Amino acid sequence: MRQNNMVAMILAGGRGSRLYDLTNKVAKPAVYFGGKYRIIDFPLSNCANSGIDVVGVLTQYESVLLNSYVAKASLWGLDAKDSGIYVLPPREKIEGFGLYRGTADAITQNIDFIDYYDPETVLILSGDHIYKMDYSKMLDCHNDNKADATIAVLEVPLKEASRFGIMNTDATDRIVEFEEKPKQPKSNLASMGIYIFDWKKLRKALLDDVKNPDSNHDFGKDIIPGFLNGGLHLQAYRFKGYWKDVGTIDSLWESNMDLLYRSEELNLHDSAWKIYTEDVTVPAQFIGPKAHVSNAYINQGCVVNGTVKNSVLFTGVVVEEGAEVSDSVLMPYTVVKAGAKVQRILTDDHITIGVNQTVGQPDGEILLVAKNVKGD
Amino acid sequence: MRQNNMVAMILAGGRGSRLYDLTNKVAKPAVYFGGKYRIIDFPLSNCANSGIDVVGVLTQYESVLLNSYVAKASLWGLDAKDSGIYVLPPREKIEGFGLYRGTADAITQNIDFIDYYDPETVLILSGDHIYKMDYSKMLDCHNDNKADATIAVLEVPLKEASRFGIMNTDATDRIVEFEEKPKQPKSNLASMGIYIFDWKKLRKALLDDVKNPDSNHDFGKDIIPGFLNGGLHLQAYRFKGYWKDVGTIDSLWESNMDLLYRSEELNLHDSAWKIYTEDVTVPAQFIGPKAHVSNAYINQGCVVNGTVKNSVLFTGVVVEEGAEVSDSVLMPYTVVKAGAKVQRILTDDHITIGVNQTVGQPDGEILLVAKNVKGD
Amino acid sequence: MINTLGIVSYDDFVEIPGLTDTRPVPSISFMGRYRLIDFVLSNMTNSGISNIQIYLKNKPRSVIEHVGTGRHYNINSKSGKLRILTGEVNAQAEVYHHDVSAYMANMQYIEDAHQEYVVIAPSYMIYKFDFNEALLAHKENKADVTVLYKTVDNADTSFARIDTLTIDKPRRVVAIDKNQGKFKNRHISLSSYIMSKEVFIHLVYLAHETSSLYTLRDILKDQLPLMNVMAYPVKGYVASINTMPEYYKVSMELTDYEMAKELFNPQWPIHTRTNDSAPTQYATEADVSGSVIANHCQIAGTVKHSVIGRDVVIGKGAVIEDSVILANVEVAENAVLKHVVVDKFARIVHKNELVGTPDRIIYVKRKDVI
Amino acid sequence: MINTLGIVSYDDFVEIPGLTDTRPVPSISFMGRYRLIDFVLSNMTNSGISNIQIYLKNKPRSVIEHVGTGRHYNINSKSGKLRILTGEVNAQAEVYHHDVSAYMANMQYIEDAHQEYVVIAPSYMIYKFDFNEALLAHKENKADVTVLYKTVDNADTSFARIDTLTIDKPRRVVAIDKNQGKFKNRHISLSSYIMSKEVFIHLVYLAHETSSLYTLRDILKDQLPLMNVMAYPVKGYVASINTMPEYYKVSMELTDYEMAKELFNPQWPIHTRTNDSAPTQYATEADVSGSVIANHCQIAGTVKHSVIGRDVVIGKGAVIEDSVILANVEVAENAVLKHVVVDKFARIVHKNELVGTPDRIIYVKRKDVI
Repeated sequence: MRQNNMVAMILAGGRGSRLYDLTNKVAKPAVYFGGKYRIIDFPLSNCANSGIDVVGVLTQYESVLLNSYVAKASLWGLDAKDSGIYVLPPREKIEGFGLYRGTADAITQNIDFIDYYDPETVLILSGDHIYKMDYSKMLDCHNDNKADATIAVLEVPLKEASRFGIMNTDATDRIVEFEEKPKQPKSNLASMGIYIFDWKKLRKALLDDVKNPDSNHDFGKDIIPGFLNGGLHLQAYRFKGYWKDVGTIDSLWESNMDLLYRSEELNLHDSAWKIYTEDVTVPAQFIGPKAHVSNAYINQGCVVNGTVKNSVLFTGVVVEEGAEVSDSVLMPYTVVKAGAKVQRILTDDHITIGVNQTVGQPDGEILLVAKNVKGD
Repeated sequence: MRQNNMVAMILAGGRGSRLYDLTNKVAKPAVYFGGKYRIIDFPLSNCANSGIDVVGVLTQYESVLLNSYVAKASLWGLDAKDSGIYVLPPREKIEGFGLYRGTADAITQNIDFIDYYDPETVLILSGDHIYKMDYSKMLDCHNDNKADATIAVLEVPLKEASRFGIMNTDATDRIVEFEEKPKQPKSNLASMGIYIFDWKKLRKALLDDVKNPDSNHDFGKDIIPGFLNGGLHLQAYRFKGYWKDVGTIDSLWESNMDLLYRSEELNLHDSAWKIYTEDVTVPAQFIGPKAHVSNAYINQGCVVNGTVKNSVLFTGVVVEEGAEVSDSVLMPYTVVKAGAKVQRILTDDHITIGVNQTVGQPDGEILLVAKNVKGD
Repeated sequence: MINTLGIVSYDDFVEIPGLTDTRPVPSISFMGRYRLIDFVLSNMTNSGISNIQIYLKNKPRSVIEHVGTGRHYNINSKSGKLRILTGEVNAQAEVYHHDVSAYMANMQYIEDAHQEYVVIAPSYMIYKFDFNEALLAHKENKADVTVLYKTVDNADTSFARIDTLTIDKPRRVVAIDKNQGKFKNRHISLSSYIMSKEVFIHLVYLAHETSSLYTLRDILKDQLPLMNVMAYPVKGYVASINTMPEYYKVSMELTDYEMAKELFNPQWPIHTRTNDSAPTQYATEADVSGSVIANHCQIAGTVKHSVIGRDVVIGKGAVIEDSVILANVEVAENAVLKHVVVDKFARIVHKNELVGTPDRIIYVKRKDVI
Repeated sequence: MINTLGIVSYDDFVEIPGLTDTRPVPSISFMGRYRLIDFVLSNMTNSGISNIQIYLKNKPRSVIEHVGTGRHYNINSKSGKLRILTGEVNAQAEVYHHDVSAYMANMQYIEDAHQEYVVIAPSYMIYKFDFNEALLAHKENKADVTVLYKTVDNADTSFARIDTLTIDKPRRVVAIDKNQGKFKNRHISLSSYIMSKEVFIHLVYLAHETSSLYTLRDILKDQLPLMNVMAYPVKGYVASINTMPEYYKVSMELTDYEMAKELFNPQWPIHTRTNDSAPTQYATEADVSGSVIANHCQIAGTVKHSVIGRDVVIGKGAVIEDSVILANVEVAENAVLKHVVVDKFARIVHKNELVGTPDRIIYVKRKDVI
């Protein structure tokens, strides 16, 4: 017996090439965030906290680590009897083998999976956004409006609206028009890429779409406009709160810094809406006798005996005596050796900054450190 | 901390086309067996009972059901903190995308996965054999002999030996020669397709093999002969007990019948070596007031009010009043309506045999019933 | 219904000599593969309740192992919670151990729950029910307390000592009394209550202050004139497993598939812990009818109108009729058992005949060798 | 080592007024994120033991929730087993509740275990050790019992009332006595024993027959002249958490990373249950040094040479020195705490200064508001 009759599908196929070396070995949703998390922990924890039991994760690019990670359903409590996280890469069928050709195609190729659970509604999510959201409230909105599809929207500054897919709505927040990156935006309601669909209606639309040779097989470009043209009821669901797409090194750094400077917006200390992740078997953090720590976000397993300010330290980071870390994001098991100074950098995991080295600049772009820096 | 330093890799990519309609929707390892199990429950339960913690399952063909099934690691207790069952389909990498080209290639494409666990040895298994085996004893044999690879072998009747890969051994059971389906077999030790490899040695062999344009990328054809030619130590491990490859409808039917006629060999009632599987939420079996049941293997959730003999009934099978079932294997939720008579059949799941119908023959080949049979 | 805390109440009221000697009531085996607690827990989780507290007096081992973290009842272990709570452990007289004293001892965990409503239900009442239905009525009625009930016509022979309700129009409860078996037609209370957490805590404190012997039921009875206590009817099969005759009778009547279907509905699954048992093997000599048989048995004898638990071995020529055999029992060849309840791990190997009567059931103790 | 049953023994010997008022010894918080039982359980599962029994006297809730099914200690829930067992519940005098009476009450579960050997170890002894090592020696020595020990030079100030061993060559135990703190150099018994299951059961029955007050340690002491009881030395850090001064002192000394490294070795992970807590946030005004800090804290004050548990909030201007703060504590702005142990959920909001001395630690009770 499921708590609600909705299956979630997370699109986690992104190559994330603007994250450079961080995504050489892992898909973007598996990139680290916030001292101990991976980006995909956010939609998965939101699902768990919203009472969703069945989650499909659509992966494509180099996904062994991502697949292995999300397969540990118990991390999000999604291992109860009728619950589960199911990794859905492209697969060989009698009719042959094909990669996912677009966001909609990824769902089309897994219609059999969704049919198996026979849900009333399907929730489509992206695997690379940072936010906390109760999808059960969005579902209430969907049901109360008897909508065919509901799209979560965020109010953005009007001047930035042309960077987004913009929803134009009537007085009841029913969507009357959708414009992808409009030059002259008529509204400031940006699509967050979070959709609830009536499954029967979506299923039909997907089967039509797959036959259309001109389609990009994309939700934003094809399915949503198709629903609108077909006169179906699309509802906007207004979300208020922190939401970020961490697609670049700068935005990844910035969103980590938001934990220090905008912690009232992205509050990870709220016990009523925890973000779950893999717990690493390490002791609590040791802040040594020579340490100076201020304005920092530090995870268990760290050993700090130097100076840390305005920085986020992930699991197992070591800052040796006399080292200085400022305005930086140090991914798991980064070691800053004695006397080294780092500023405005973001490291890959398991990076060592050698003794007495200075890395980073007081301003300009954030430096991604993906290779060890030799010391004196 | 793992109980032993061995990772298991189960080759579960088989299309199993000789099982016809049974594998239209599921890969062969997910085919049902023995009243409540699926074939792959056997190697997975063997792993759990042998103290193996990490299992990779290499899937290829139409595997959404198989992937979803084995992802529920808790079914085999393999959901402890450092344990896991990891589904490993072919994946897109920077260098492109390719299906598994052979049993060895499937491992080669997942060298990164195995390296992550840094095991001393790797256990290679097949996902479609029925047997109970303690791999920890095979590992003891491997270690005691300081072998580079150990192959489990079964003594087969010499006249049948030419159907198998045959190991010729010396007095210490060290393998001196391997012959694939020899016309004149020199020994009756057949390979069971179960290998323990020193990981470092296998890793090197795989990397050499992938560069060899003439290779079939197959363990039996390429890797094992390569080890022998290279002078490495290959040990035979003699297994005694029930072992069956259920590749055809006849052999699948026969191995189910073995539960009735050879239950001392394939004893599923041994509490010291349980086979774990998904438990379906159904009540115990109801044997009605008009029922006659003899020489049968019946699972929970069945409702029997007719005559059942010499048959295996899977979860949720219904045999109505006056119906007769003999010498048959009825997969989950098969319904034999009132007055129907079935003999020597094997059904797909969710098949209904209509009122008063007669299906099957007293001799000849076993009939696979994969479509409903309409009743009077 | 996620805004509701589930409480599986103390079963101090139940006494089944034998069965409850070695286990708490929630752990009693039932219909081959279940334990009594499976029914109340499934009702709760199927209704969407994901925060559940189970109150136990003693011997928690079997309940801890059976319910685990609740994952087989579909409780999300991160956003939900299944707690096993025991009463005070001070060596007081038995009479002071009751539901209210257990709630008082664990009041912090009740107060900490962030749910607005509470469902309190015992494990010895067997029924299937969506609590959302009654919660909706509870809100619409602006009730202080809603009590589930079933109107029956066999109160003279069943439901001994269970509460009966006297119900006024429109379904207001005006009296609560023990069923003395004098009348056929009665509104049987399922001892299952819905109320706001606030009212629940109020009643617990009130009971505690009134007398150290007062139970929730006692204070509720007192409060009937003062509070709006409403009754809500439950449809379908209802049974109470509070005496050995009831246990036996209910087991026997549920061997009838037509009756059992009311309780075992695929749309409302009764969850339980798996034992990873194999299917049951029937030998060529087996003759089985009118029975419910759990998995992992090996049956070579005759079984008629009986309930057979998991991993029971019945030898050739043995005859079992009108009996309830719990798990892991061995019945030797040619033994004859009629009107018998055999507890777990017992072995009937020496004595050939154990024949009771419908009114005088023979009980064989756990691990006994007879 | 899979042929060994692990037994986490009764901790009736430990008394830490305050900390043990509301929880059993295995549940005592330690070094920010652990509970004491994590160490013995990790030693067992890291050694490959997958069948473990935990014996508890009372208040099982916190242990049930902390250890769960054992999956976070790497126990396979199908082929392994983690059991929580309690002693007799009859309202007898406290003095009859001890390890042997608990083993007697659960003898069937000990006998049913199919392992050949038993490791018995308490949760209040903190060390890291591969039991395989001692089992190998046990077999080679053809010992009846092997006792783990550590030779220390601070027995005058630490390990109060813990057993000491007198060891003959070659490491045969010839006497067991309580440490009275008279001498510096002593062989401290870790109260951790290895023996065959057969010997264990024999000793339990023997103790039970000798006196209803006899513990396993008592019967072992009696049997020294009759049995081959061998000692096996444990290397590395060893501590005993059996009094409040020991609890405080050990917590303080483990804030030194060089010392803690002996205990927290990545090759021998200490497993625990996660609380899904966020990283700790240090405000701009924070000044922290020489301390161990758990996750999910919000620190705006000064913390020196202290252990801070999970989800502790320390206001601006507050100063915490030489103190142990357990989880979920709130310390208001400008409060000053020195030489204090603050139990969970306490709130220091009204009183500005709580200053003890190294010899007179102030203890603040669970949920106290000061």
